[in-house]
Amino acid sequence: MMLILFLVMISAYLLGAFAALLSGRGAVGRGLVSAGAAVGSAAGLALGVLVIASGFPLTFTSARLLPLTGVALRLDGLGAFFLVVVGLVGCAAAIYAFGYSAQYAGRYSLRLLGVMFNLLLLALSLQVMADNALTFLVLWEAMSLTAYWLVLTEHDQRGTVRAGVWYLAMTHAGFAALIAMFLLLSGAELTTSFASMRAGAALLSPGSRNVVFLLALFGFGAKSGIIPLHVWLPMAHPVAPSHVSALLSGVVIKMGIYGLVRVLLDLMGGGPAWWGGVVLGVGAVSALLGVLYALMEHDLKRLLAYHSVENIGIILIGIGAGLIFHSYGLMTLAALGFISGLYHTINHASFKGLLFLGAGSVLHATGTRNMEEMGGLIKRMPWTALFFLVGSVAISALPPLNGFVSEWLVFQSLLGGSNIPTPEVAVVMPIAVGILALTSGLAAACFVKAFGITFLAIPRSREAEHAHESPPSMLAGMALLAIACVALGLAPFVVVPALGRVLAGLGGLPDTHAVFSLNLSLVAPNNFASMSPTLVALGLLFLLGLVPLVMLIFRVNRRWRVSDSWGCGRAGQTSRMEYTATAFAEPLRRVFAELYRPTKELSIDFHPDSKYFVQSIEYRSEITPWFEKVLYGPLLWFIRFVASLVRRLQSGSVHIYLFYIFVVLLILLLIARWS
Amino acid sequence: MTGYLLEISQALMALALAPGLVGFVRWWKARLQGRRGAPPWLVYYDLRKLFGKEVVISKNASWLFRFTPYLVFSSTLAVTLLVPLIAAPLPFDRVGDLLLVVYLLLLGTFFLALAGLDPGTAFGGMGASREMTIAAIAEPTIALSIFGLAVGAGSTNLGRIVAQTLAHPGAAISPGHLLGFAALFIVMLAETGRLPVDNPSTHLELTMIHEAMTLEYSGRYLALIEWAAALRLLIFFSLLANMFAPWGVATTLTPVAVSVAVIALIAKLGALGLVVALLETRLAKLRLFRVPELLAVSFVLALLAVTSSFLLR
Amino acid sequence: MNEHDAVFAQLATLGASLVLLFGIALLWRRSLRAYTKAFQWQSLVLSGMFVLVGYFGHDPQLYLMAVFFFVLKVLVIPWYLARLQRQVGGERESQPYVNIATSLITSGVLVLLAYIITRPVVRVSALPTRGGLPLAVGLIFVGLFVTITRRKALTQVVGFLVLENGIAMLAVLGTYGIPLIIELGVFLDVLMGFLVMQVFVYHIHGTFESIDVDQLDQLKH
Amino acid sequence: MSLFAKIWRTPAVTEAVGQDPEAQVAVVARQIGERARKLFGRSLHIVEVDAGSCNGCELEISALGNPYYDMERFGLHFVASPRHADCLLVTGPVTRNMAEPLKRTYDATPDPKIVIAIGDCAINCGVFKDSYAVVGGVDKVIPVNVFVPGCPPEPVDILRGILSALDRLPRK
Repeated sequence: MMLILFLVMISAYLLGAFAALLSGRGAVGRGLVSAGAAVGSAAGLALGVLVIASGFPLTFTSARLLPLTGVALRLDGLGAFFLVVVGLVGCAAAIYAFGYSAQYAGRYSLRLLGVMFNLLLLALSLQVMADNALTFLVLWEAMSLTAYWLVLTEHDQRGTVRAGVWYLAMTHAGFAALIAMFLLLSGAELTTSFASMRAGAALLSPGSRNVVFLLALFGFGAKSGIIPLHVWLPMAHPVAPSHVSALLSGVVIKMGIYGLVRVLLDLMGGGPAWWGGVVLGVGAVSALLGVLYALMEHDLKRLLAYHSVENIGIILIGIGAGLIFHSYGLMTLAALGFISGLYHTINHASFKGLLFLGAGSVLHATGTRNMEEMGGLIKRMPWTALFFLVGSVAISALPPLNGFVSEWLVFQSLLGGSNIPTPEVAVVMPIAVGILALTSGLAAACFVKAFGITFLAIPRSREAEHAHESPPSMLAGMALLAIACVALGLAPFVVVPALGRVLAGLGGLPDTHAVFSLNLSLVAPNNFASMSPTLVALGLLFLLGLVPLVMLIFRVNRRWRVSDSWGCGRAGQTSRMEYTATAFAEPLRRVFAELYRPTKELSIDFHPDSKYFVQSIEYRSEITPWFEKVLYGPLLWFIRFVASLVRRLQSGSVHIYLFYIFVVLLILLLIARWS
Repeated sequence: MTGYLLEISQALMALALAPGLVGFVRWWKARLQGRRGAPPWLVYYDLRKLFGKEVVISKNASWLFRFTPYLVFSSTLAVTLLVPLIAAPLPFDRVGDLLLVVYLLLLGTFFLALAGLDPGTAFGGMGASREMTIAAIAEPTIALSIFGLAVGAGSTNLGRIVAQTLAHPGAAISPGHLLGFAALFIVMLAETGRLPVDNPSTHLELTMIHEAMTLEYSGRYLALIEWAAALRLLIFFSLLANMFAPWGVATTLTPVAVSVAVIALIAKLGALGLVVALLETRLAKLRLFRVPELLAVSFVLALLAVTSSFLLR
Repeated sequence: MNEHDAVFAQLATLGASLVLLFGIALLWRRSLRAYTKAFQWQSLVLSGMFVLVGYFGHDPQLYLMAVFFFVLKVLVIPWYLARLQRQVGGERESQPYVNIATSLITSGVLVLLAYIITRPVVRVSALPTRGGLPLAVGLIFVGLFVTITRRKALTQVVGFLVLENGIAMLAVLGTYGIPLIIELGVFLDVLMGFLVMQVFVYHIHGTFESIDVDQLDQLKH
Repeated sequence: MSLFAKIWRTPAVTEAVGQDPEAQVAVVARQIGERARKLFGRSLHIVEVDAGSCNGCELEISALGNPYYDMERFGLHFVASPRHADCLLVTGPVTRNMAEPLKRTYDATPDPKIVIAIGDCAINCGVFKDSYAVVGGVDKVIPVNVFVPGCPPEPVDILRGILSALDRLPRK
């Protein structure tokens, strides 16, 4: 059964890619591409669920497909969980793509888009199964490159190429770190299979274990966009086609999380407490700064991209807490930490995928990503608005949807910090609690802005006024993820034990799938707390029905009348009187001015005859992107400097190049002789 | 069974008491200003009148605007089912903990802020923006206070916290406890829109925070929102009272214990109401951009509360 | 630990927290008057702490210390400060180097650091008052922080005084008061230091018509 | 602290209802209390519209809220938005610029509602009569329930006006 699903998955993706090659254009072509991706993802989803449910891993090896070590695939619980994530978002994105990519016909290469989309999904699906270092790295590169081509789809738009270059540079810097990491892990015998690494990692010296940790954090962190390695993310994700953005933000960056958990917990079997501390710290900083920068963003898709940084941060807070507990041998709490991180991973995949698809629909309808030109879309695109609202509530961690459940778990794992014997370490936890709470509050503020400015009130531009609802396929894609958001929120008592089973055995974690849940509700370890989103949702629904009923019984006045908005009696309301996104975020910009360091520029043109009459006022205010300035400025300068030195080696003469090769060969042979 | 009955009657009692509490604070303020003031029960008349009036809706507003009052009211009412007002532990204690309470209230705020943006007026947007700013900045303090309470009690479930403090009365005067109380008190002022953060009796739109979002509401919708706001005040008061000074809360469901609990609750609400009225007489409203500083004070208090209960074990 | 010590420990920690709170309250306020007021209250609570430790630690000398302390820090110095203020005018600490919210959070972190730094001492100490030690160290940090980040000469003086209060609290909680004669010497030192600073404030004010110490860099030219 | 000491020393200065039967305020006030209860459940929320007045009437209206008159004790309360209001207090001659806002305010107020025109100007434009800048009395623009004459009317008169408006309102 599993093998069939596995083969269906692979062949569907390949067929989809093949169909795209043959006929990219036309409804049939698009249909085949989407169908391939959708069937493949659905098969992947089913396969993942099956593996988690049965607990039996799926293995597949072929020595011939890849030189040196051969391809080794093994789908265990952890991989299966990530396969579910891939399948969920991939399926929704594929369905959505059918409608969405229609607009590309004739403008951009649908052929390339279709091929790369299917290949990316294939690479992602296989990535989580890789069972030796070489397979892992090859798939990692395949994933990075296909994603790069997808980012470049709208290559003639401003910023796309630049974003692509940034993405490629960062992801390869990370890739280099990963190669070094695997080299270290493989030890003297250069074994590459994960099983032998698992055995060998314990024998490594603490120093090289620490180096492995730092390399893993850098390599996987660059992929998931942790701060300060995040700069490429808000550039690359928004410029890609929206269904691809959903995939990039929802799934691709999660591969970094997968890698971290796989390497740190599974292969290395945990580490000293400071590893966890560093991961937690990086997570906390990413979460807070991510949401703070998102607040200042008025490009809907860039806003969502910054929220990806934030949510990766939240995931890392959970995982960092798990690592800390793990180092103290508090295994149940450690499991709770990892569970909260992984739960947030799938939650973020579903709601961020949903939000990016929603943003895509808005972009599709209005042709702009600038929130200041939107407004009033809730009347023109009711379904999109509803789905986007679901996503907004979920990402703001409001009950009873899924975001709340996983944040609750993260909170609970941090609260478990009181069990840590050394208070110097434990004191990290309350600070993380504070930061996490601030993050979730700010996220709520940000999504009031995102939803309120985009969908509510009066349209701010002609485009928004003439917006139209998206075609059914796009709505179906969003609906799928919206249902996932609700379901994941209402059924934590299914998900959490499943995650407990997924994690069981990794790095010595016990099987905790019985610990955390009690019929319909969630329980933190040691019976620390319990909560039931299911009952809360039922209660809310019940009250929502009861209140109007009671009002009916008591014969409340039910008359209503539509009138102008009350604006102190002024004559007409235009969209220019509305609050803008900038205005909405202004109080927070002032509060956090020390961080944003906003620049202000005010120029007033006076009437030539009298300076009492103003002809025009221009006000410009920007926040200083000091990561780019302080961190990457010097780095870029250094790279340019080195590059200019290297350029001297280039002469254009074939003889010289052959000479270089000869010298290098000689040196290598000499080194090999004495080592 | 009695537990569930008690649960429902507790929610009904909260519903019944909440407008009176608001009226009570107003009455005290009037007295302190040398006025006779409206009787505390005027708020009930207000609500009844509002339920009898027609609703005028902005032509720009969407279904969200009409859905929000019900959601705000329901989510707040749901919280009253979770908070131990008169007895602990309640049968619903396992359904939700303190974190859920906080986030349910945030859910109401979230939708109210959206509804403020919906009619497209500048004031509504302003109110939404300010409310969300303050709500966001108040979150860390709340979370840290919860952390302090939870570490002390070994649980974030409200019933357990109450039971723990009842069992160890000495803990109630520990610095951690008192600092946590002070921190949560400041946050309570911010979250329920009292002075010095927001002036509940202002008529000037530019100084409004909470009310600016509800300027467009009328009739029964307004009644629901005002009632929910009153409930919110009652919830925060009783959280403060019962988390930090839980004496009087019934631990057994005998009629005597329950009636003592009701009386104790009313007394505590009255005392806190008086304190708030005194504060509102004494304090001027802070400039909006000094509010974060006030909340930073509360954050530091909460941080000290946690560290002192955490590092001095 | 017996009942007696338990009450003592609870009260000592409570008192120390209050003293620290007044130190932190300083950071929130802007007007010089509020600074003086907060310092006065802090000193009042601190002299109460002297009495408390004297009573529970059975050291009658500390009562005397409390009286000295009260006279000097609750009556004399605040009165002097108030006079100074009248003379130099009611300037406000409107633009400290670090803004108020950040100062507050920094002070919270400083206290946290104090907890971590004093942890080894607290762990081995058997004193009932050990709970207050980190708070005293924290208060010293906060005092220093005030001195570093505030612009006005007068607020810096208050910062210095707060720092001195922190040292006094550390002494009384850590050792139940050092010998009387040393303590008196310290008091005298503080008074001298204060008077010297006062002279400085006069001069700064006389020279620049302001007590903003930012202006001091003009002396270079 | 000194503030509270002062508060403690000062008794409530509001004229008590019933203590001094001659006091007009008290009589009117009690009647308002009764009528308002019938119609609006004893709470009457007022929004004030200045349609172009000289602010004389505003002074008298704001006197209603001071500790002496303390209209809040009868359930009369000023609100910020006409959406919350039951009653419009309109002052001044309606200027051309304010005619439209006044209409909008009336429209924005949910039913049942009453309109009270305060002051001579609101009745027939007073000294501004026949000015090019005014449209006319308030009833030229929106239906008025009660006029309160006076330039400006005393607070008690205004209270009485509110009372008779409550009287005249058609029953539902």
